Amino acid sequence: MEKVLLISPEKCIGCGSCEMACSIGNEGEFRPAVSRISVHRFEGGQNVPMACLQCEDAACMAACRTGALSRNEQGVVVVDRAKCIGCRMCVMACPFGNISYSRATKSAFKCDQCGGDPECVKWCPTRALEFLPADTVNLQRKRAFSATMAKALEEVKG
Amino acid sequence: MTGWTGNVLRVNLTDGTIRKEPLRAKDAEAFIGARGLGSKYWIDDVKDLSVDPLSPKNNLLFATGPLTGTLATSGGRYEVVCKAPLTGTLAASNSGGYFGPELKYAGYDLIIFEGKAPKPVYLYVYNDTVEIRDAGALWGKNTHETTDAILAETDPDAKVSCIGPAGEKGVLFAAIINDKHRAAGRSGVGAVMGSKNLKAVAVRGTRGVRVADGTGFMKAVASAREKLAANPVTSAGLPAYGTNILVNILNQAGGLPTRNFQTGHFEEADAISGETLSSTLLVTKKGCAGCISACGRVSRTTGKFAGSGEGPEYETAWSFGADCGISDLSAATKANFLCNELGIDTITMGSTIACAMELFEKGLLTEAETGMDLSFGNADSMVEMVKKTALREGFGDKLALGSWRLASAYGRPDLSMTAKKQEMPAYDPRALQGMGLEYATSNRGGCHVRGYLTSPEILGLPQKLDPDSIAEKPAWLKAFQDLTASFDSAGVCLFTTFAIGGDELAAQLTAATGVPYSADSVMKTGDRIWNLERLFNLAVGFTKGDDTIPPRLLNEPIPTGPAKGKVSRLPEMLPGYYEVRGWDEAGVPTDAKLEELGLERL
Amino acid sequence: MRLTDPKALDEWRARIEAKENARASVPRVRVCAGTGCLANGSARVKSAFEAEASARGLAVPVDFTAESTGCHGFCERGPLVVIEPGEILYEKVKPGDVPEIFEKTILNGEIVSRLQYRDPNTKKPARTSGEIPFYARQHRLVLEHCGEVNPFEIADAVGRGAYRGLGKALSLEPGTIVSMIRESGLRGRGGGGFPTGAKWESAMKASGRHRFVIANGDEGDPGAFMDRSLMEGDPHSILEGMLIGAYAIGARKGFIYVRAEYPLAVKALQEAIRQAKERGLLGRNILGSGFDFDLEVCRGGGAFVCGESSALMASIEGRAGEPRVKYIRSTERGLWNCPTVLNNVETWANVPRIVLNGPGWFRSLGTEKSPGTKIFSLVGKVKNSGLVEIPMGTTLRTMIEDIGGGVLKNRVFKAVQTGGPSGGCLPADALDLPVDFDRLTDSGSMMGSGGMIVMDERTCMVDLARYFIDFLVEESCGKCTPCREGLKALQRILHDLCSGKGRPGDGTRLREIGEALADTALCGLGQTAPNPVLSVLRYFPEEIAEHESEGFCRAGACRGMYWPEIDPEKCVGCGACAKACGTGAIRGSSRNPHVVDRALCVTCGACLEACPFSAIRPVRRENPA
Amino acid sequence: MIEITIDGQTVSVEPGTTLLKAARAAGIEIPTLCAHEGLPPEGNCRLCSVEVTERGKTRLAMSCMYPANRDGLVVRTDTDRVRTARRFVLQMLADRNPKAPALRSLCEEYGVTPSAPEGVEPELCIRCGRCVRACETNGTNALSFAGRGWEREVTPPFHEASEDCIGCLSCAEVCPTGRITWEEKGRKRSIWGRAFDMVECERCHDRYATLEQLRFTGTDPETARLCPRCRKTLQQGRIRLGNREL
Repeated sequence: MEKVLLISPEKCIGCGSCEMACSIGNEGEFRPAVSRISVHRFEGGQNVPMACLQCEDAACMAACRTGALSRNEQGVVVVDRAKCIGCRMCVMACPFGNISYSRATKSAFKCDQCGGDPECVKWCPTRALEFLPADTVNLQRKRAFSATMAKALEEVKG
Repeated sequence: MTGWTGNVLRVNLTDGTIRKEPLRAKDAEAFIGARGLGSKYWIDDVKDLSVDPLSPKNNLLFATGPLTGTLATSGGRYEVVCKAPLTGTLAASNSGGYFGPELKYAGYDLIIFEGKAPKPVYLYVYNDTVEIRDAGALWGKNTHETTDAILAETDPDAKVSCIGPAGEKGVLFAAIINDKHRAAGRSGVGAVMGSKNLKAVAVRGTRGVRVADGTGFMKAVASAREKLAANPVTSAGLPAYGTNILVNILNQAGGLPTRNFQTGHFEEADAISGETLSSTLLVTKKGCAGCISACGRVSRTTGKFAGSGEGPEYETAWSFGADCGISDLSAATKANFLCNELGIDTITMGSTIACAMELFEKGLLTEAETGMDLSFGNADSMVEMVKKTALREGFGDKLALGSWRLASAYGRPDLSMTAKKQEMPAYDPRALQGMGLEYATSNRGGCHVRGYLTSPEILGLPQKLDPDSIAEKPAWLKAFQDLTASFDSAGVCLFTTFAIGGDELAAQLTAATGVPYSADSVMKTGDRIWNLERLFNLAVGFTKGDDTIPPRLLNEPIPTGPAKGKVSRLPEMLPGYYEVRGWDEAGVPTDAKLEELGLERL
Repeated sequence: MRLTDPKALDEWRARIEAKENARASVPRVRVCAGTGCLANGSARVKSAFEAEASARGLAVPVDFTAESTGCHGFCERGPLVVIEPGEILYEKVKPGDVPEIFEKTILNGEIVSRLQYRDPNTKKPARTSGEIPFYARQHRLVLEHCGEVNPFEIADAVGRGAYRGLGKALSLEPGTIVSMIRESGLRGRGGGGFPTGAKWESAMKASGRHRFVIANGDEGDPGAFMDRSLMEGDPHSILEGMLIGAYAIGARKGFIYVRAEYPLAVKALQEAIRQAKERGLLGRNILGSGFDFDLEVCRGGGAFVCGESSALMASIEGRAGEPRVKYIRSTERGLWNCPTVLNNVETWANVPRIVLNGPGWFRSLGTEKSPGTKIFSLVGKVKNSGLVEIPMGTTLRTMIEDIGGGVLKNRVFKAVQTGGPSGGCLPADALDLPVDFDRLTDSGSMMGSGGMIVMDERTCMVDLARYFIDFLVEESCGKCTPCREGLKALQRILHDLCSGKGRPGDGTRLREIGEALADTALCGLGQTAPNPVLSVLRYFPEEIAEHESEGFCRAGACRGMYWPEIDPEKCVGCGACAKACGTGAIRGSSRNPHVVDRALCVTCGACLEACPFSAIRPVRRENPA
Repeated sequence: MIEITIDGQTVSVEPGTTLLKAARAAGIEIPTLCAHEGLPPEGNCRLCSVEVTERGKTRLAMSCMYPANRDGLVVRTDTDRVRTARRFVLQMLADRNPKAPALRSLCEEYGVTPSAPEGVEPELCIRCGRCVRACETNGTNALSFAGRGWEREVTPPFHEASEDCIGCLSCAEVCPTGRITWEEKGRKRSIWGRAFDMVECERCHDRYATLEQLRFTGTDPETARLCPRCRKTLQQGRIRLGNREL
């Protein structure tokens, strides 16, 4: 069964283990700046981890003209580095800032759920990040999370 | 280099020059980083150890360890190193949050500040871009305002370490506050920063920290994390109640110093306990970088002490609570918030107020002098006094020099609960014999994080020791002191030692740096760091006579509570301690010891 | 009047023929208006005829059709004028000759003998073109009507049989037509020699929403004008061929891609298309058959490379006229990725004749593997130059010596360059080579589009290779590395060789670069571009060697690489050389052998060119420049 | 799927797969310069040649474009002919671009030494056209080749600052030799002779894109106020609010 990455901000303690695990897994060094997931620590102790939502109507994918972005069998939007030409249109397009570009590797990069075994989830000490089967309950949770965000975005745009 | 970034940033504030230099690899291996390596650099750079701490000649180092910024167990720490104005010892004040890792991500192990800026400045580091910027408009602002202003001026994702008004005004126990709520608190490092006209250091780093053996490192971390997750303190106690879980525990042991150490039992202890905090003021818990325990407390107070921020830790709840005879947790928490905002050390602050209160109650101080009623238990005065001290207003100006100087001024230095002029924290040496030895021998004076024997004496970790026994304490203390020195120097949190030891640290260090560390070499490295600090103290004139604690603790038995009737038996333990340390009877390291550690006398 | 069925076409043709027959005895003047003749002043000649007629107020029905009639092909001798009846041919006609021609030939049927062509060897005059060896040894099949038919008048063409092939084709199954072409053995006249039938078959079978036919008229070889003559002289034969091809493969749209420098061809084709549409020979439901076909003329991109098929298609598509790598044939994915048949205009012009006369008839001409005829443009150091159409298999010797009348000034034949700038040079040994696709390719040259340049001993083969490489460097589109950089590398070496800066190993380097270039270049242009160099290396290695290590040019063409030496035995002291010399380096008294003063000689070669007795020859210098 | 043979190894591929892809999938490295997986192949550098035997005929083909579409195709990537061809191509490119880093290691591998022909100015452009194709692929079409043959060069139309350029830097990113340079100074980004105003993030003041880039991508003005990093932070802030309601 497909799995979904679920984020529960209320459980997050802001330790950034996810960022470090992600960056060493993907880039071979501890480097939150290129982590595909990032935690923002708000005043008042609220911490929010965020990674790509794998949007159904992915703006990044729509913006890509070289086929460097595609959706894999798990429904995850993945980057084919060799196909990226550095136009950064995907980066401009994502309303959530969830895809970035690296000048060093000359490629866009984003969360690909580590090919089905996300490092961030493995190292999260509080289960603020979970990777669970896409059953009804979990899909609902995932949708609720995405809907919260989409709603917030719409409200701002008015 | 891996683990280490291999770069040192040297900033001369006097002439504004900024140099990037390679890290001395040999010293890094021998002293690891942060506290150890920072001290080594300070000594080698400054040379004249007798330097006035508040003079431009005192260097100020922001030092990370090789594990800082990695996924290593609670690897979010850094250390501020300088000569301490409060004690005259070397200060190495440890802090968590996210500043230390950010410094590593910017590509530096150490920032060394030399000299004094002609006018207020702050340093902005963005990877290779390093700028000394004007801080004229920031001078006088508290740490929160300063942080916000700098983030607006630089990068919203930068991390800021700064001083508040206390540091600017030379409060001898001014702290350096990073991430608004995390303090390199003790020994007055903030005053040194202020003396340099250095308001803040803001860092944004987008680089990475590499490790020598990624797979091995992750394995080492995983196995250490398993131990942390299995340990009741690190996996349950600290997350649930923070360090303040200790209030009731110490109180039950009769070791909760109350009303300036007049007794070891506080009747209203539960009111200021972690349990109470959790059920009342606590908003949420928070972890520093790489931490799984999240002992950080985010709290909110209401009413006349309304405020929000982080804390209080156990020591803070104690210093503003039991030690001042105050049972109002909101007041203690508010005092904590103020300390963070104004940039002062909560332990020394609370303890100095407690000292003043005793002087007041003993009639040595009058209300005319203090401007307020300083009786034990007066929460309003206590909170007010925090503000006045930080701003050096009125009587606060006298408190700003710490309790030893205050009490001495009134002819009663014995009422200052300090060791080497630094206030001892929340563990009564009469109830915890090991802690007494620890305070007396701590290289930076009264301190609980230089070998935390509370762990075996009270928590039974790694094994239960009788707090009242003395025989095994010197050896235990040496081991704890050495281990702590290595943990501090590696850039990981001391609290992880509740669950892990030299093996786990060595495994993480080895995989990170590629330098083969073992449990033994980690302990030996700690020993080396400890002796280096000791050599400094001896060189600047500290003697055996300074390895002591206030006479009250040696002579006055605890009048009430579970530890009633006990005194500290420090004199009985000290010779044994010198012996296990490999020091002579005067507390001076022997030649053989120095040779073993590869150290030279200073 | 729209022709609604093949029968109507036949009836129309019958009416035209009847009319033509009726006035067969009426005097008529045809003035050649091919580019060569126009350049020689044929327009003024035409005007002179018109003026003369009007001055004479000829009420006698003298039907002037001195309108443009396309090229006769014998351009060397223009302006050419043919007087009917009798097909009397006059050459080099000037406006001043017109009154005399009127007086004698048109009104009295007499011959103006001074305007007649005379065989340069026998001095025998020729009355009609058929009597001129230049024409006699030719077999004019495709050029049949060029110079006879008025390209701007469809009726003229129909009267001479145009669209008869189409009429027949429309009665056949498309597959039958493809089979006929395949059986005929027709091969691509553009130079590739690819079997046309196979191409058609492939396109017919390929799947695609649309199919296209294209005529390549982007003739770019310097000195070549076969395609132009055809387009200008008999456009309907091309239209008809394309119509048949389109019907056979199922195309409804075709393009004729014409070189930008051929405005007259464009005009002729556009007019032909307009008239054909008017008559229902193009457009919807052609001759009532239900077959729709439209044609469009595209003007070329102005680059040599646009003649390359993929570049040509790119150009039609509106993109830069650069070749594309094609590992899938354009018959499957060509223009806009649709199945496309692209043939040279000459190939298309063969089609109606094959359909009409059958493949067997076509096979009776030419050789087994290369049936039919081929048009060449014979130029260079040859007495008769011009367009030549011969059956495949005719030897080079026949072409050069019989049709061409031999080498100018009776000098020694040295080489013939075939196939355009990227063709190859063949030496005297190869003169008996029967000209067909495969034999030329085997010998290191190629058919190309039919250029043929004759060279004598005064031609330096290294310099010649340099000349062609210079041209190709200019014309390379630069898209692929080998052609862009490799040609330049060849050019550098050749320039050095021709200026006395040759170094040992240059020949080897030329070969290595040339071979690698041929193997790696992207398009046909690049792949064949080293041919001039490689064929010189193959047939004239000694000239390369002399340039490379002796600094000697035996042809006396490369400056500073020889001394002109006057053979006292041969020198008659005529002074022609001294007269030609611009620096006064040749001295000598009348009727005595002259000598060259080397201190003054700049080796311009003028003396070598000027000596009528071949008494001056280039000799080695001790210290080459 | 069809089966072809590459260097003796049987490889199973989708029909139409280029030989380059098929070889790479089989772990056989073929050097390329103009090929970029995100761009349509053009086969113009001619470096990736291989020997292909099909229906008994062997020829040199560019692996970046040659489709494997017939069972039994035999491909050899390391024959003398192939190496000669690659050496030739490298020699030609290196003679003109002796300092191009992308060529240096290849030249070493193939034993090619730039011969520095007289009168040839060292350059950094190998005319691979990646930049032009990138610009075309983006739909900006601000770059093209001008000039023929040896004179061929990459330039905006008429050698003037192009109105169509959006300053996205794709051309520079795909350039294998570092020929295409650009700079950012203050509020301006300059490339190909055109200076662009940078849009500044309202939150962090990072100059993260050109106005033209945002316009071209049709980025919502509300979204464009913030750089991607700050967009994320803002979004995280919104979740935080949403979370409180939960």
